[in-house]
Amino acid sequence: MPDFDKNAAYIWACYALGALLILGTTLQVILAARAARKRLAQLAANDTDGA
Amino acid sequence: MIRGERVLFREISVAVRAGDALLLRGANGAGKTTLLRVLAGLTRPEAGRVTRAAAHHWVGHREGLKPQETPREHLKLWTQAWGSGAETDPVLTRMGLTRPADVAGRYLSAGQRRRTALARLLLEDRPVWLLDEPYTALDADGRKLVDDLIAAHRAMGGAVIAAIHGEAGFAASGDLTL
Amino acid sequence: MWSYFANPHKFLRLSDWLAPAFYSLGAACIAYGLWQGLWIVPKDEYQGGDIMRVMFVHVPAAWLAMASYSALAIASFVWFVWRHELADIAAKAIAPIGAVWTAICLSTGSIWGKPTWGTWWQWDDARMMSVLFLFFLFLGYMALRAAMDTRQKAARAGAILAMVGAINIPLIKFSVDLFTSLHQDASVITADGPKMAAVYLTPLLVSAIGHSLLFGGLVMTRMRTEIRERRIARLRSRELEAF
Amino acid sequence: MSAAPILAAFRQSLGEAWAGGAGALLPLGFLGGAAVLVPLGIGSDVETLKAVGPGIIWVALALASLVTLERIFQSDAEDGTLDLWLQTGAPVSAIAAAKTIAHWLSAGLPLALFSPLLALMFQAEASPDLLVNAGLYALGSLAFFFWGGVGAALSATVRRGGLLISLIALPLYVPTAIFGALAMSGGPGSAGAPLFLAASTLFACAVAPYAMAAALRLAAD
Repeated sequence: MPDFDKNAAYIWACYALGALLILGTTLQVILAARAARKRLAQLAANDTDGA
Repeated sequence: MIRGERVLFREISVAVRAGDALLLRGANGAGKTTLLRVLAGLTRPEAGRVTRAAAHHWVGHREGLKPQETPREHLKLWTQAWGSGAETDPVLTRMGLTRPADVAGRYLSAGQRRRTALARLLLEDRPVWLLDEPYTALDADGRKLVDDLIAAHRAMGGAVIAAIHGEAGFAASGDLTL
Repeated sequence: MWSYFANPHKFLRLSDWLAPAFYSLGAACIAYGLWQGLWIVPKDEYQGGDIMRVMFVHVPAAWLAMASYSALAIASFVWFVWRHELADIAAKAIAPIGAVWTAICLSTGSIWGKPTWGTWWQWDDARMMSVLFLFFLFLGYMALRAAMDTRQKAARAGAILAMVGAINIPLIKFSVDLFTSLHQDASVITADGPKMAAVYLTPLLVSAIGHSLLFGGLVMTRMRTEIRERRIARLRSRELEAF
Repeated sequence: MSAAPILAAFRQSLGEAWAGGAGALLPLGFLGGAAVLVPLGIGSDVETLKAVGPGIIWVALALASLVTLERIFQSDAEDGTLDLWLQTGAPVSAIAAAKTIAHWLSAGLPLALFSPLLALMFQAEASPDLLVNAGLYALGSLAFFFWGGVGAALSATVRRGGLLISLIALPLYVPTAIFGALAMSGGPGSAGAPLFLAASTLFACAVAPYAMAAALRLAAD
């Protein structure tokens, strides 16, 4: 771990916050993408059953 | 025409000539109102276009009467807005609105509000009338009045396109079922 | 050219490999920027010591906050003029992601401000103020879209608002600059511009590229999701009509 | 094309704004009420009140515009009047502008004219400057009404659209608020501020009607 001067807490807070927001967003986006893909696949399967 | 994800209708062509009365028919939600709004230029069709050779009157299912407006004020306002210079008193008499002429819209009955909206048809002579459920809330007298207005309008060479759910009191020259 | 990109199928095929590429390249760039920023780069005594290391998150976020609103405005304009559905899908996908980076910019700026200015919020800093109003524009855009009952209406209302916002941004920026210039020249964050030493500039640029790539990847994934959501909605309504 | 539909829309909106007999009294009461709360909240120190007074009046004007604008296009969309205005053949932007100006005349302008009295309550010295300030308030509030009108037109079909209008309009109010407050500060740089205020109001008058027109067509669609 690098050693910072008196403002270490602020620096880590910034990086932690940035990481948290970016990773959280990425996670949400990927989960939503997966859910949509699954639902579409399901619907498409039902569709061909009915046809 | 697409509403939300629903395709209401495609490839419809509507044309009316002088003296015609076209009835739009169809179940609730079939798109009668939407088609009328497309014809009036209020709703933009997804594809296609409307060619209007003549001016039109619009009476939708919402009357366009403000709660604080009296029938007399309403007719005055639209005479002014359209620059038609029509006299409002004869129109009020014709529509049976003499008594409530100075009563604010919020105190009028639904039928009186509808009569006020229909009264706009007489303020200016326009060849095409677009009517969305003109009989709504009207008593037998009122329905007769609508039929008379339409008959007179057609006799003078006007055309009517109306969405009517039940029986129409006039002989239509054409039906369009959606 | 537009009609090529406006085709959702082509977009799906293109983004199928492009989005993962953006993710991996972006992650690599951000990792390099982090490593340089936290371990390698020497601290700058003129910039308040180690605290200036915050710039490797803050500055890319600020750049993306502005770039994402521009992208939103351009997508809205393209949709408004040519009505390509994909442009609307892009606008819808950009807004929340742009808002996230704007929030990162605001919060890191605020944390940077505490040790340098002694306050969490500096009303006299034009950049912070402008970014704050940008954030509000994003929020308004998303709230308006959410309030509309069909996707066509959401698209039209959103496009109108995004364009109104875009033509107002120069005026907002100018007024905020005027407001702050009269109080004091408080901008400690002078980390921009080529006057910076190359030791800082290179990692900063790499970080900014990394954030942009990640942003691009996320937008593409969200667009793919939205395309699928719209297909789902279409299939659902077709099923409903079959009843 | 004639100006008749535009004049009629203006007249109808004036009537609507004054309906119920309250007219300008309602927003005036709102402005007074909001402003009077401030000294209760921050104390009655003369110097403090003198410093915040002009700003409080700007905030009250912005709030008053948002409160009055909530219904101007929404009621038209609900009762079908909007459909009629869209079919008059007159430019929709002109009709939207006429309606906005009518509401400004019955809510914004009276507030601005009333502002010297409030300024006195906020310990300002009685001087002709207060009248100049009233003019600046009038000018700035016109921009508030136009930008607020864009928000109102966009949320015309949204239930509980009032909150949405505020969120949409807030960033658009920024230049007016800054130039307006600056023009009254008397500090450095305040000399050019009235011109900037006028320019930003002009910009609002030029741009907002087109956005309102597009939004109103959407509301009727």
